[in-house]
Amino acid sequence: MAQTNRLALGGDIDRTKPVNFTFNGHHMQGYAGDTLASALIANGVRIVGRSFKYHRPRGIMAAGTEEANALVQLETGARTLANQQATRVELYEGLSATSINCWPSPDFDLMSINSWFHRLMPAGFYYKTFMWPVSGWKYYEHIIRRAAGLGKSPVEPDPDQYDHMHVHCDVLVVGGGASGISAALAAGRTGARVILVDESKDFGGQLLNEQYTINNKSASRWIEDALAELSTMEDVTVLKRTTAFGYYDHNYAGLLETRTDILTDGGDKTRQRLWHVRTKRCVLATGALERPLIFSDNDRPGVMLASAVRTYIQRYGVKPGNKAVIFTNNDDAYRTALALKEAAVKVAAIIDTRPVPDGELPTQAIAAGIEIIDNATITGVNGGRGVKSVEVMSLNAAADGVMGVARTILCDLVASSGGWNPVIHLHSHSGGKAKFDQARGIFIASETLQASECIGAANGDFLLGDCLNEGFRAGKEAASKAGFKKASRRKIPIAEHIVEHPLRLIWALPSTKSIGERGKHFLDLQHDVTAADVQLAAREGYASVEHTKRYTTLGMATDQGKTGNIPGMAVLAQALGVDNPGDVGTTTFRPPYTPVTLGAFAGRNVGVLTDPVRMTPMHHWHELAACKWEDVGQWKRPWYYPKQGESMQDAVNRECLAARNAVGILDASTLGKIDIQGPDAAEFLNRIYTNAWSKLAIGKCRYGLMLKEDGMIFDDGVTTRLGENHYLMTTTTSNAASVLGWLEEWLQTEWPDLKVYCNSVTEAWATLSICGPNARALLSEFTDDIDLTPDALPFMGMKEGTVGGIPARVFRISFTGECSFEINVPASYGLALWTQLMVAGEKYGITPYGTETMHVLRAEKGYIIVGQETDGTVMPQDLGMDWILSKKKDFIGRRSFTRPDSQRTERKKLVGLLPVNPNDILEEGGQVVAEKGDHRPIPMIGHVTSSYYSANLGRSFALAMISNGTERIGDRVYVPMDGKTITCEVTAPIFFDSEGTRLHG
Amino acid sequence: MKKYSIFSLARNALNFHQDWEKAWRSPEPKKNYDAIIIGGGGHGLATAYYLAKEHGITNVAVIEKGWLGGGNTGRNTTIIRSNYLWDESARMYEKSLQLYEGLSQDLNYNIMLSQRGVLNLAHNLHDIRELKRRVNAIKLNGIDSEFLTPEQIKSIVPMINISPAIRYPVLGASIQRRGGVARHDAVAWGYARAADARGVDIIQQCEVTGIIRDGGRVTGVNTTRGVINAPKVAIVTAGHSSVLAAMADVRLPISSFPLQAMVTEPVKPILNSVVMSNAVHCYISQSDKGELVLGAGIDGYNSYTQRGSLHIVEEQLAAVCLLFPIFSRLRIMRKWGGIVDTCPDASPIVSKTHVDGLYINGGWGTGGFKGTPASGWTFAHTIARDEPHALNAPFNLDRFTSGSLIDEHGAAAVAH
Amino acid sequence: MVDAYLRQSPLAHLHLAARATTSNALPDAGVVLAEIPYLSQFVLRGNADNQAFTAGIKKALKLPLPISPCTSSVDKTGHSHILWMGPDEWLIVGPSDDQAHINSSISTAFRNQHFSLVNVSESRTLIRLSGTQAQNLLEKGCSIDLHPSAFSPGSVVNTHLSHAHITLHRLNSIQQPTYDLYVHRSFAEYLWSWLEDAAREYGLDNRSK
Amino acid sequence: MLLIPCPWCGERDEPEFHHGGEAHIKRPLEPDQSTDEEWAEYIFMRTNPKGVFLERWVHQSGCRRWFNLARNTATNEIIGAYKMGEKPPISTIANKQKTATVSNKKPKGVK
Ligand SMILES: Cc1cc2nc3c(=O)[nH]c(=O)nc-3n(C[C@H](O)[C@H](O)[C@H](O)COP(=O)(O)OP(=O)(O)OC[C@H]3O[C@@H](n4cnc5c(N)ncnc54)[C@H](O)[C@@H]3O)c2cc1C
Ligand SMILES: NC(=O)c1ccc[n+]([C@@H]2O[C@H](COP(=O)([O-])OP(=O)(O)OC[C@H]3O[C@@H](n4cnc5c(N)ncnc54)[C@H](O)[C@@H]3O)[C@@H](O)[C@H]2O)c1
Ligand SMILES: Cc1cc2nc3c(=O)[nH]c(=O)nc-3n(C[C@H](O)[C@H](O)[C@H](O)COP(=O)(O)O)c2cc1C
Ligand SMILES: [Zn+2]
Repeated sequence: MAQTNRLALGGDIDRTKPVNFTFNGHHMQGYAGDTLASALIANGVRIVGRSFKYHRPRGIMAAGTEEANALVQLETGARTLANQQATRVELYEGLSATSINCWPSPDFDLMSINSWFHRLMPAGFYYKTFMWPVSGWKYYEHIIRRAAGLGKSPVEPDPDQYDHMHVHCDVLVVGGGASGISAALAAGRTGARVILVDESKDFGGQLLNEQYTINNKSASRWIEDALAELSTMEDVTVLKRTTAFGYYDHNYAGLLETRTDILTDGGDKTRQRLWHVRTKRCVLATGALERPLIFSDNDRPGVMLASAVRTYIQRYGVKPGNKAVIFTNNDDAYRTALALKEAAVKVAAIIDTRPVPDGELPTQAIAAGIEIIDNATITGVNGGRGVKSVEVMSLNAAADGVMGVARTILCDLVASSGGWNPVIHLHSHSGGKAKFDQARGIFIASETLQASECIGAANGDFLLGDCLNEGFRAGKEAASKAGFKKASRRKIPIAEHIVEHPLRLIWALPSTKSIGERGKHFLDLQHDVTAADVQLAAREGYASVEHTKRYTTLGMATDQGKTGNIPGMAVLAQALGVDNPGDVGTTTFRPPYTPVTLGAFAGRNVGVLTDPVRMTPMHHWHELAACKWEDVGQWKRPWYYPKQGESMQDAVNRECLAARNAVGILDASTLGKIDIQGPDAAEFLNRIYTNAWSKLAIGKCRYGLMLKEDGMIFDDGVTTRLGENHYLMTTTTSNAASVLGWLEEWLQTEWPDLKVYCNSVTEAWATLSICGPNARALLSEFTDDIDLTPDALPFMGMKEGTVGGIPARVFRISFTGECSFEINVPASYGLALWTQLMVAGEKYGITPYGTETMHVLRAEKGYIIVGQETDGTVMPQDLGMDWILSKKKDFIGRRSFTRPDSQRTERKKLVGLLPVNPNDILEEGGQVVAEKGDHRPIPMIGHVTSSYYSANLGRSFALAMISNGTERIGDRVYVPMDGKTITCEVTAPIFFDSEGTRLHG
Repeated sequence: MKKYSIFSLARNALNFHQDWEKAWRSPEPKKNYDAIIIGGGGHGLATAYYLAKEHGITNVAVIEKGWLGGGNTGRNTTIIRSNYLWDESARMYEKSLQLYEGLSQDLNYNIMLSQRGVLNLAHNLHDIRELKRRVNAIKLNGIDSEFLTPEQIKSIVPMINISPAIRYPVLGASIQRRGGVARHDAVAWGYARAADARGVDIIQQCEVTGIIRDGGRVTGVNTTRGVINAPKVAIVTAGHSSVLAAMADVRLPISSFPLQAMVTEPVKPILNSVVMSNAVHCYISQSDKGELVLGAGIDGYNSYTQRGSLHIVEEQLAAVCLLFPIFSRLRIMRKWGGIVDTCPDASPIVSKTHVDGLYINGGWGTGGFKGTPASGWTFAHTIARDEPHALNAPFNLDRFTSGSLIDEHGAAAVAH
Repeated sequence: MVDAYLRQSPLAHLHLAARATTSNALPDAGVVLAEIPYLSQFVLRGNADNQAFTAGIKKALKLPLPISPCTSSVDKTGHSHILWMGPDEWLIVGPSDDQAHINSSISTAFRNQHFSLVNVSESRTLIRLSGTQAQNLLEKGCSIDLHPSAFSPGSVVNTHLSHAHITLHRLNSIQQPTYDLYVHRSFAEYLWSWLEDAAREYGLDNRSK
Repeated sequence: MLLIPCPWCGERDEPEFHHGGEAHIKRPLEPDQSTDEEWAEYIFMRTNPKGVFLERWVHQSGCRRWFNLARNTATNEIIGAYKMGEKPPISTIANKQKTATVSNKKPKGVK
């Protein structure tokens, strides 16, 4: 296809660089500098896609972010992108785009049958039907869902990379039009740190679409010079293709920078970068978006925004039609008529809703020989697949109806303008308010919660001179408030002004019949929301603007109502008989300003970098040993070490037996370790732990339980007294950080008088725990300065010395019930010592074991695991641990023991369970019932907290929390599991070496 | 109330839909009511509806400071399920689910309940143990619940990444097949319309500024539209529970936090169930319109701003990208925040207070949308009879004094 | 029995030295990274308002205790630092063979003073970062204002770099900014991978010490 | 993301901090002597105001210090930070409270 609609001259495109692309499989050509939209227009494409609900043919209506219609699916495969606005896709070689939401093609779409039933489908129709039969909705929904959505999601993982950046500045300027550039210049000249961003690939905003002069040079020269000056300023950052998508509390902004186009394999370049900007001041120079007029069948391909038509001509050198009608309520659209004329496109007429358009621009239009039809409106647009003609009639006196005879004007383009809406989105994101300015017919920013200001067109100041002035003032002021007061002697640039006359506000233009009866007055083009829908919502009582929005889905599409919202609210106001649309208000503007990929939000935190893997010093040894890992918080801990051909149970059995019959070795480095020092350390421990600490001897260890104030168990661990005022506390792996936080909180906020310092030493030490009958023999090969005999180093004792020549602390503490030694060495020696122990231990049958075996062994002894036996609802008494509760002192949580619920006799208690069939293994998390029965619901008396097969016992066993459990010892209880119910006997929660002889051995 | 049906639609189409009656009236507040419900969210409206329907108390005003349904009801991710751990919770939420199952017909308003199944993923051994505990408890309580292997998960959610090599692999999941989603606005609107039809006055744009007491008894409320009297006043203001309770010197164990949610651009159906994960925090479903509805984690500080922090959203979307790397190129179209009122035990309060005639319903936190029908149903009972129903008796305010908390943290972390 | 050469820094198994020599030399690499393991590190806690304490430390270490938040002091050799970690907390850093000296000189400096000194030499390793793009690289994961006017030489903060907690110290180098990143050893490999990944667009030169 | 002024380190981004709930809640000196109600008040009951809130934060990833903050929960505006044991900046709060949109006023309706 040739570029039939390409103008011979003009535009910022490079005619020497043709770019090939395909649209719906058709090969086409555009030029470097085109957007997909301008290239489609150049190629004479009118129908780009179909609308959401009625599947009406839709063309291109805008030239920028406000485009609601022209959405395409870009590319296929892993890099495909859904719902891309053709107006924002920069053309690149090989681009391939397809229409969405239509089948088989946008020109002939089977679902357009929907528009036949449109009368049955007013706003909210689905709330009123599909209710019978009761089970029917399932099927209706199935069908409705098939129609859902616009484009298609990729189905392959995203091959691209995304990036984050965190920066700080004094002045952030959003928007690089006349206002923003001026503000950045003024702020930059003070030496302040400035960031200037614009979403487009070119700076200049509206200036790019007009032919203004500034300081007697062309606007484009002025922009060039300004950017050149900015680039010389060391602390100024200028980012193009960068959208400020959100503005948050405390002057925090999110920017999305697009860095590679879709086809390039970014290589080392990330596709998009999300900038986090903390600024001292923010200047919002985000411009204004033109709003369409709302008239009958204003969705036909060929109905466009007047400014967009101008943009296509000036910036891209394409003509969106051959014969145009301008439809306006203001002067600005006359510029489009003049531009069309200059580009040798016929202008059939300018239809102006105002009675006497006599400003300078209308005068110019008349001079150019263009017919102006005043006090008139379009009552209908003919041409289902594209504008063929319009019907024009005069407005009656009240402007709520038409009069006279209709005149048909042949045309293929309608350029409509209903005025301009300041872009106050960012201002609103961060809690700023908006107020309606009746005179200008716009919402503008009022109070802000941030150090920010809207300027230029974003503040409703549409004259270029004002924008420049305001930009300079605001830039300077912002810098000054941020502490940069250096004055610049440079003058504010001067631009010529055309004074424009006020617009005439008629929100929904009347037609020959009432709205809704003939034609459709579209407000939200993407969601097919019409003025009739809004009126219906008002009629039915969905009268709050927020109700109307949700009932009709006005403004809820990907464009978020950039063109439709304000007219929609005004139509609602009218329907409610409210004069001032400000009284109806706007719906809430929310981030993002334009859609942002999930990938950009996630940034680099994907794949292997999703979250840190914390590694112990021996991590890579375990990995070589092909262990299976267990995730515990961010740590990886060896779960078990299967040998070739071993099942998990085989491996665990082998490990369990070795630990009890030979020697087992466990990497316990992940346990939290806190160094506690100070004259009040013992008193501090007395308050934190439930038991007493004052009398613990130096070199001795003691087990402690920590509660929260509600009396529930929070953490446990062994604390050792290292010196007079010096303790080493250990915590569970997952609670290491929270326990340190807990200690600091009490010390700093409640007991600042206590002289205690706490420091984490978790990472300073590698902890190797060896246990079993051969443990002592093995260890004694490694030390000659620590007497390992039971008398010298008894259970719950600690000695410092060397192990394998490394300075070490050896603790006689045991979580397995075996005689065990916990060896702490400086972390960087952990791997060396581990390796040596493995070599020397071979003759003793040394076996590395993981967390699973550790859990089995401790459960055989009835030792609890915080977070497994406990769940935040368990008190020490529930575990039969009354012995650890000091009666002589207060401690955190103690008071809660006397609350009525703590005193309940039927509280759950820790017990053992032995399945009657020793080969039945209960499910952890299994629920316990007192009687067998198939009825549901059935009362539950507790649950299984831990359950294993024990190779040492030769049978299965479990721990459980059971209501009144201690009283039930000897009883039978039942655990219903999938398929069968397992009968168990309740026992005491200890299954192995209940005298503790091995422990002390 | 004129009945909605396909026939009424057809009839009205003939007349260009000019003749639909208002879904609810907008009456001027009367001087006196038998009961005042403060808060026109789903819970408040449901309370009013059941007061009228179940207890014949129709001289009721629902007073809403903004637009009805505009609080958390209008901004939640609409997940409905009843698979709660403790008996008390399971009973309450199951009652709710059962009411939901007949709600479209009961209200004659299609709330689009879509029982597409809710999955809770397990990413570590601890998760598995906790999920199994829950699945077992729920089943024995007579509620549907199953445990799924990764392969079974994949067959239901084909787009999920179950590779064991990812940072937090999917090791299993629980599923409640009767769980799902519903149109949140329709729930509020349906209750409003049905309550209004039974005579309840729904008064919007009217803020309660004080609770009037005489001795230890409530007598009415001050509002921005004057004093309104009633011997019974019920607070159902979710995020604002503490603010309202303070007006009657009632202290609550509640803190209000921002909770955010967001939607992507609409795409053709690609996700047919609701997927939730606590360990890598995210929850996700696809609406009937095609957008993915995603919920973030709670912000860690008290706030009434209905805005949350960006980094919370980033963490949550990184989690989505971990589980669904194919969604990375989809775009977030809108994100917003609500104000959730959280209790220390992650369970709600549906209770009398120490002030006679004053009732409180709140603390539903991040998970009260699913509770809406049962909350209203039991609360109406409590207000009408001045004593709780067996279902909500455990959810009293006194439990914080007695210690009989219903701690849903242990198993659920965040309960949506 | 266990040889000192078996000592392993947390990044040792990445064989950075070997990688540095095999990777084609990057003359224009924007980022230079190196691990500097085994430094002597002590956490010192004490009362900054107590003259005897601050003076005692100064005497013991021949280095003033930095009292202003987020500052550090450095000795003449440039190898020993005291980093401010909090109003009553400092990190003393010295060459690897300095452990015994630091420990004994402080422990004997005071009698009857409430303070604590904890040897954490093994807790963290040090990654040194320099190069023209060093600041940009950090900004990809760190929300501290690193502009020279806000983060001058000698500044030190505890903060996050992506998901890792780090102590970030800008050295007193006159040329290009050089940053020391102290990271807990269990996070070291993650942090290194993150830095490598984030540095891709700038070109990375990893020098082993 | 809030920008929180640590009394020592200056302004830092919120993720470096951890919120510690309402400030100035005193633990009963003699827990044994407190009633169940008093104990519940101490552990669970919170003011949760809409308006100026005195709250605790800890600069978890920074200097590890706890401190207090006066912040308006209706706007997130930060009024000031003060150290543990110090008095809230009453006068600044009073000034700001006038401008604060809403706060938990003492109920007017009590007869
Ligand atoms: C982002 C997000 C996601 C969620 N996701 C889920 C989910 O997936 N599943 C689920 O079950 N739950 C979810 N929830 C929780 C759920 O939304 C709430 O628990 C539930 O909607 C609460 O309903 P409500 O009627 O009690 O409160 P609301 O709907 O908040 O209603 C309270 C009403 O009280 C009004 N009010 C307040 N103060 C006054 C006053 N002074 N005078 C008059 N009126 C007043 C408010 O304006 C408001 O309309 C989510 C919440 C959020 C924020
Ligand atoms: N005569 C009229 O009726 C009329 C109406 C509107 C505008 N104008 C003209 O428009 C110009 C106004 O200048 P201005 O600078 O205030 O506005 P502008 O529209 O020229 O520039 C605003 C710029 O901000 C960008 N932008 C908007 N939101 C953004 C975001 N979130 N992130 C990044 N970039 C964003 C836009 O892409 C645009 O480039 C003047 O030339 C004026 O004459 C005239
Ligand atoms: C389940 C659900 C789905 C939503 N879908 C959309 C949507 O498709 N488009 C949209 O713009 N907003 C959608 N929203 C968000 C609303 O526009 C709005 O942001 C939310 O109700 C909060 O209100 P507020 O932003 O006005 O404060 C949805 C909200 C919910 C709860
Ligand atoms: Zn700090």
